[in-house]
Amino acid sequence: MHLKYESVIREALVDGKKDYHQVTEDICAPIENKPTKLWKIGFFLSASLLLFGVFSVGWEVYWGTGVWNLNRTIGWGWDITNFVWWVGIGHAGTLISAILLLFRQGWRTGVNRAAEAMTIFAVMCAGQFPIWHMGRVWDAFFVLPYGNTRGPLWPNFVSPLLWDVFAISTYFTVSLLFWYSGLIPDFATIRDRAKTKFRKAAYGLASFGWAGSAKHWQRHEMLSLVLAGLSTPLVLSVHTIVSFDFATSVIPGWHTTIFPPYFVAGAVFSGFAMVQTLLVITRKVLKLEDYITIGHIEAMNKVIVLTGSIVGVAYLTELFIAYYSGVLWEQEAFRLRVMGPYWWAYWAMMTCNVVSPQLFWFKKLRRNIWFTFFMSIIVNIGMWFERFVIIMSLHRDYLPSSWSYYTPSWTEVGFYLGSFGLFFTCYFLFAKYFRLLPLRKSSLS
Amino acid sequence: MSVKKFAVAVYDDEAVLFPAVKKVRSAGYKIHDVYTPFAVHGLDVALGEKESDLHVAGFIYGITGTATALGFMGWIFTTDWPQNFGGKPTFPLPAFIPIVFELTVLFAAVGMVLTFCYLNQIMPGVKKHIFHPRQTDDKFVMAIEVTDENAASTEAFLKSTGAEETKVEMAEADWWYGRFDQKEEYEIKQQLA
Amino acid sequence: MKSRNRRGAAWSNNPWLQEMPDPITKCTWDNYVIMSPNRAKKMGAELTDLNEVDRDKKVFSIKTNGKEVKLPVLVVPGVHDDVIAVALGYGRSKTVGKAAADLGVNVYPLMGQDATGNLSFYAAAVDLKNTGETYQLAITQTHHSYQNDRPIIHEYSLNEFKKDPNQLYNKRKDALGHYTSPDGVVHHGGHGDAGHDAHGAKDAHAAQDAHGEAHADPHAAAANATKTEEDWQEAYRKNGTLYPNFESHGMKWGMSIDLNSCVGGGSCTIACQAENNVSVVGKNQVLLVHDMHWIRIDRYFAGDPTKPDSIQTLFQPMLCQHCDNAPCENVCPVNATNHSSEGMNQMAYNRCIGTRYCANNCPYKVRRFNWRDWNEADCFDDNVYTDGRRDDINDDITRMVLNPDVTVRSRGVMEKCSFCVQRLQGAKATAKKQGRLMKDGEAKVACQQACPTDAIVFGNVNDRESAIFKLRYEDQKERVFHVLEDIHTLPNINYLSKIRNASEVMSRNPEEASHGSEKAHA
Amino acid sequence: MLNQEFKIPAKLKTTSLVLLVIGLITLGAGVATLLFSHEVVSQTRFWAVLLQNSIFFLLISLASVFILSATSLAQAGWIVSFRRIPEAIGSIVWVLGIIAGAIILTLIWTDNYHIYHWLEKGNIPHNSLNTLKNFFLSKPFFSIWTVVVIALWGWLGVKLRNLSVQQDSEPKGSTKTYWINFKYSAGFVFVFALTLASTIPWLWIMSIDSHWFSTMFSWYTFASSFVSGMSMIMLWILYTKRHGYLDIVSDEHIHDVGKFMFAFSIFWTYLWFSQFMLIWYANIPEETIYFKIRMHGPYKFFYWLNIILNFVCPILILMPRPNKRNYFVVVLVAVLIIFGHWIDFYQMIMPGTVGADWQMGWFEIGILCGFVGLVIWLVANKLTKAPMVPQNHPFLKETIIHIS
Repeated sequence: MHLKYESVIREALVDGKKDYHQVTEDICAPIENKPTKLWKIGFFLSASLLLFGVFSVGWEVYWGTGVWNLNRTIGWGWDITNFVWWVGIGHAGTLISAILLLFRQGWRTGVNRAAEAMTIFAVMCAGQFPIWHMGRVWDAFFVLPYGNTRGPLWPNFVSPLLWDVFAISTYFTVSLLFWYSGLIPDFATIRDRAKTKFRKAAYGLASFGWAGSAKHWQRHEMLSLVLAGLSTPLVLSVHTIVSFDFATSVIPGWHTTIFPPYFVAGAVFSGFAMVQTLLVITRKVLKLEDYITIGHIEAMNKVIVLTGSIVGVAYLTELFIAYYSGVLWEQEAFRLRVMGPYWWAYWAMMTCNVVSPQLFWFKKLRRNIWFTFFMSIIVNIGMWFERFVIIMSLHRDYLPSSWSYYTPSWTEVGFYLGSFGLFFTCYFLFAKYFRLLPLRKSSLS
Repeated sequence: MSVKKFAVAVYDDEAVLFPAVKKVRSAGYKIHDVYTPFAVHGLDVALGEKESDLHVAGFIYGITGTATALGFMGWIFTTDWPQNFGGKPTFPLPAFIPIVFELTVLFAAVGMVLTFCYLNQIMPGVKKHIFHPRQTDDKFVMAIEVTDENAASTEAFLKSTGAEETKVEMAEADWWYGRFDQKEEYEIKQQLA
Repeated sequence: MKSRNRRGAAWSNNPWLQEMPDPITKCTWDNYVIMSPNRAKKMGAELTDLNEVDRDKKVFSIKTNGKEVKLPVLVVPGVHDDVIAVALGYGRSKTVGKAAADLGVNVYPLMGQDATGNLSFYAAAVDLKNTGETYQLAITQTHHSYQNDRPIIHEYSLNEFKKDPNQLYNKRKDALGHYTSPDGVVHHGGHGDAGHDAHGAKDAHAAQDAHGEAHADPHAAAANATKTEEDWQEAYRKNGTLYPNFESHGMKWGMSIDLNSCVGGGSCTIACQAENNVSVVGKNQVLLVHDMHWIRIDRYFAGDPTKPDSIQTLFQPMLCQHCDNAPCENVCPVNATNHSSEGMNQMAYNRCIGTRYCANNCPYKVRRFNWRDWNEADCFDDNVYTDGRRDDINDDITRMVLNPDVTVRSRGVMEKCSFCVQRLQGAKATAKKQGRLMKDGEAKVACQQACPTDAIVFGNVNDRESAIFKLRYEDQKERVFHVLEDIHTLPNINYLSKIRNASEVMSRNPEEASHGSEKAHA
Repeated sequence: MLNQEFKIPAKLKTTSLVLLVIGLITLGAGVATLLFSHEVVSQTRFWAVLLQNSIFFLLISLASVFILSATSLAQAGWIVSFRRIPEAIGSIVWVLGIIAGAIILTLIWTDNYHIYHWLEKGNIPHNSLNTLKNFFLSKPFFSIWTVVVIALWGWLGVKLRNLSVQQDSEPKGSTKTYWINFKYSAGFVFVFALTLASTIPWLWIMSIDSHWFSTMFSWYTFASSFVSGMSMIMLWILYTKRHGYLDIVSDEHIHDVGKFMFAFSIFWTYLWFSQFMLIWYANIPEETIYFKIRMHGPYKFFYWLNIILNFVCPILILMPRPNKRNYFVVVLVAVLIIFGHWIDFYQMIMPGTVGADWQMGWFEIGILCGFVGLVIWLVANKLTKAPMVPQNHPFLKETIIHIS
């Protein structure tokens, strides 16, 4: 029997006195009860958005990428902005599960399952964009290194986009494995509590026949630990590789060596913000206030202010080094960012990402639910603008003759909205049919 | 695969479980298994289980991934079809690193999960005997294989270790293909008895 | 009122010509009024930063000779403050054909007669009024200055050039010579007449002091090796990089474009379009900046827009530079673009999946994407005619204009200048069939052939007897430069500097004049 | 046992003093033969070596202040058992800061353009492109910022330790000083972001290659100094433990510090690789020239040595769990890491200063010895001034029963 001593400084991770059974009851309640009205409305709205997204994408595939307002100078716009944005959001889950597991941060248990699920859905959304942004999406399989009849025709392993293919698919697979292997025992719980035949059969399949044997638990612990160890560098690598899409190029404003860690910090920043958005809603709707406590929210807010500040230092570094470099192209790229045609995006980014998170230095605000909710949305708006600002470095690069401007068309907006539809549809289903919180001893103090 | 008889003890706290395991083992009983709703730290040691070598398997899978990626890309770029992209070297090692890393992780993770499932003999469609419906909720269940002769005495002994509830039942000790919503023959028999 | 027309609209139904940007205004598919910035400012149609972004142009009504037409205004520096100009030949009816129908406004009614009864191409009294309406003009280039200090074009006045013909050559040698040492140790003794060694070298002093002149040392020897006039460019090519050097044996195609000879007429653009089956996209698509021309002519103004007399115009034909270290080639995920052993950057259309990454990463922005199905060549039926006017290139008859030697590209693939590879292969094959070596000048690219002023020279650079070799390394070597050569893309196209017969070069900013070479280095 | 006080073992005292004396003798010999040599390259070598060592040892000591602040802010309990060691190291930052500052300011005010090329008139032309650079790399700004930063670092290093010591004499259960410490830690992290994570490496190191620039540079320098700082803490823990102190530090703590060394070696490699690969890939000469001299030029050996010592060795050796708990292995890796990053700093500074004429001779090694001796002597003395374990830290109990 190991006693987990906690210092007086620490807060309880679960509020109220609960025994194990009570915890199970609470957590399983949303699954076993009928869906609420709120859930139904939310699900319906998300599904409608998803349908609109499908229509927008269908329109684009039929008529050609030309229905997007991208042009000869600006080859990427909302498509890749949204891709990077969603991938960034998709970093929080695995990060929370993996890095915080390695750092043995107890508070992670309150949030990790939802965050992992969010990761999977966000990566699913992210993956849509580079696929549908292709001019000939029906040939998308060309990126795979498959044996073919056209002679030794292989993809180009030097291309950062191909790295993306490997990175995103690996990340998706490993996150899925990590998440699912954690869910197996939870499914077993639901299975054994199930009253209906169908539930018993379905969760029986999903639980892989898990019975909770001691030896299995031992392997399970080992598996989680090693997967966490693998996921940690994997998480870093994914956004690093996404940043390589830009940083390997010769385009001023894209080619910056600080991009890899700065993208990762930004990803954690936006990912945590998205987790906050979801948690604040979920704990309210599913009445899980005892498990997702103010303490959890505050800890997340601390990570947000930290990563926000890192991102802020990176912005200033970029700006400073551009002027320090004495390179005309760099200086112009950054001058145009600050006061060019897209100045509003730059300043939106600065306000949302650098200035406003600093308010979290105040404990009162850090622990205020509504303020947290508000900030979590602000941060994600800011992070969207960050990617937009970076990609729009294209609008004015070396030769002034090619300078251009870009605003999205309805199909691009529709695609983006559709990705929200996909995300929330998945999330609603998940919250209803999967266990939102894992049952772990460490979640009890 | 055979149905055997088990003496089953149900505990409602780890604090009772650990001394019970110790007592049962020192009394010379061979514990079939202990089922817990969550990983209980140190239980494997108490049961005398060896540490798992799963991570070693993971390492080997990882190295395989590294070698596959490097070998495959190296072969394509230098032997199968060398080409000139932007003047990059024929073996552009720095540009291989990202994919090498990803495949290392992918191989290690997928390999380990498959190995995990194989070792635990779990997969969709697999069914195992659940001794107590709350063993995945909040109860700790210990099962000891017994014969008709010592069933009663074992049960009594288990009772003495602080078990909240004890019983003797027939159970399939291993796994089989089946559905959790259907009762197996031996379970129905047991219920009737 | 002055007029400019396309042969009085005789060929107005030719979509190639309609889509060819006007050499000065860079506008397509329309006619419009041009006026000077001063007048525009007075009349509320000034050229602002927003004007570049916003394609909505102000519509003015023009009244003269008792007739009135309404036309959008384009502000063009260099126009006399009291002159406006409109092109004739627009506003045709549908009978003229699909392409020209309903384009622009017919301004023939505005023309009066002169004393001899001939049609007068100008009118003295014109009533000009801002109608408050707007109209969208499809313009392919919206920024009009090369920002003076962007080192993408080099101009000198004749006097400057006479005084020191090697000014550009030395400037380049100073900037690039910095990267010519094989081990990265920069030795300053290397180049002689660098003026002051301002942009020099991080490591220069220590190294110089360390070795002195007498010090015999392999590094110093290497530096000395780059001392000779011809070698520093080669040394920059080999050592200004972390990559190995790919030698081109046999052919190595190269092109030289003389900025002095180029008059911006655009025949290269059309010749290329005809040769290579480059699609016409229509006005709406040009408005979306989806133009497809493989070779475009960048037009820049220098001087003070408020002083029409100070305006100098410059044309720079821009096409794929066939870089030996091409940023576009690396990034294609599917190998659709790579480098040939003859120094060409080549596209495999079949393999392209249309990620547009190459175009983004092209510093010259010369890659062109098939945004739509211009040629009914993809697998979706009937998805061509959605946006109004189109050329009739997909008629059975007009399709016969297509060059059978060149693929028609489908939607979703990237394309760009191929150096007319079909012609080069043809010329090589002919020579081979006849069992001889190909002679210089046998392989001509379309733009070169069409250029009325012979501004374009093309050939095999490995052939020391070729015109391109002589031009580049002997005759005009002091005028040679590559665009953006400081980023080591190693273009196979070079330009020859513009030498103006003027006392002053307006594009030169004062700082550039005083600091000269540092700029290039930076 | 918890209130044990450190007494410097005689051997340590002798060793440190011997090393210190070697350093001083080398310095003296260096002044005589190098500084007053008529060859510029010898003078440059003299200054470059001093610069490298003083900055390196200053930054790896500063890493201790950073780890203290970071763990305080993260409310990490595990570090408390050996907190006094980073505290001691952190509180000598001011001494090393004065040494480094003196060397740097001497270089600046004697216009030593063989080290800092921008000091030479005309090397960075005064034009609109370089306005900011001309201000940033100007003597007044450079000097003022250097002095301010060293003062802040030194003061906060001492302050964090003093607060912790002050806590020892407070009543049990009082968390007042804990929260004050928390606030100072936040302050330090803020200062750190504006100095080591940005401006200082640009000024002190990157400006040596005065035309070259990389936005990653400061973070990369930080990673280098942080992982070696962690290794230095590890060496002290094991040394004091061997001599009977810090018995509350269990294998679990050693394992944790080992994990830090492992993880941050990977982190360093990650930053190193990102910076290198991006420059390699884009292949723009004004950036690649930095690696040209290091990869293809006279520093080829150090280029590879750097990767082997700082990436290959730690990752291979520290990966298996038992190795992170094996004191011998851990000490070996710690020494390799510290030496490796010393080499890392060597290859940051030398190519831009002595160029092709690098040497790794008596002067380099002697000065290294001197600094090692100095750091040992200062830290050991500092350790004697307070109990080896914080007496009243709220996490003390947690750290004692710490399990992984």
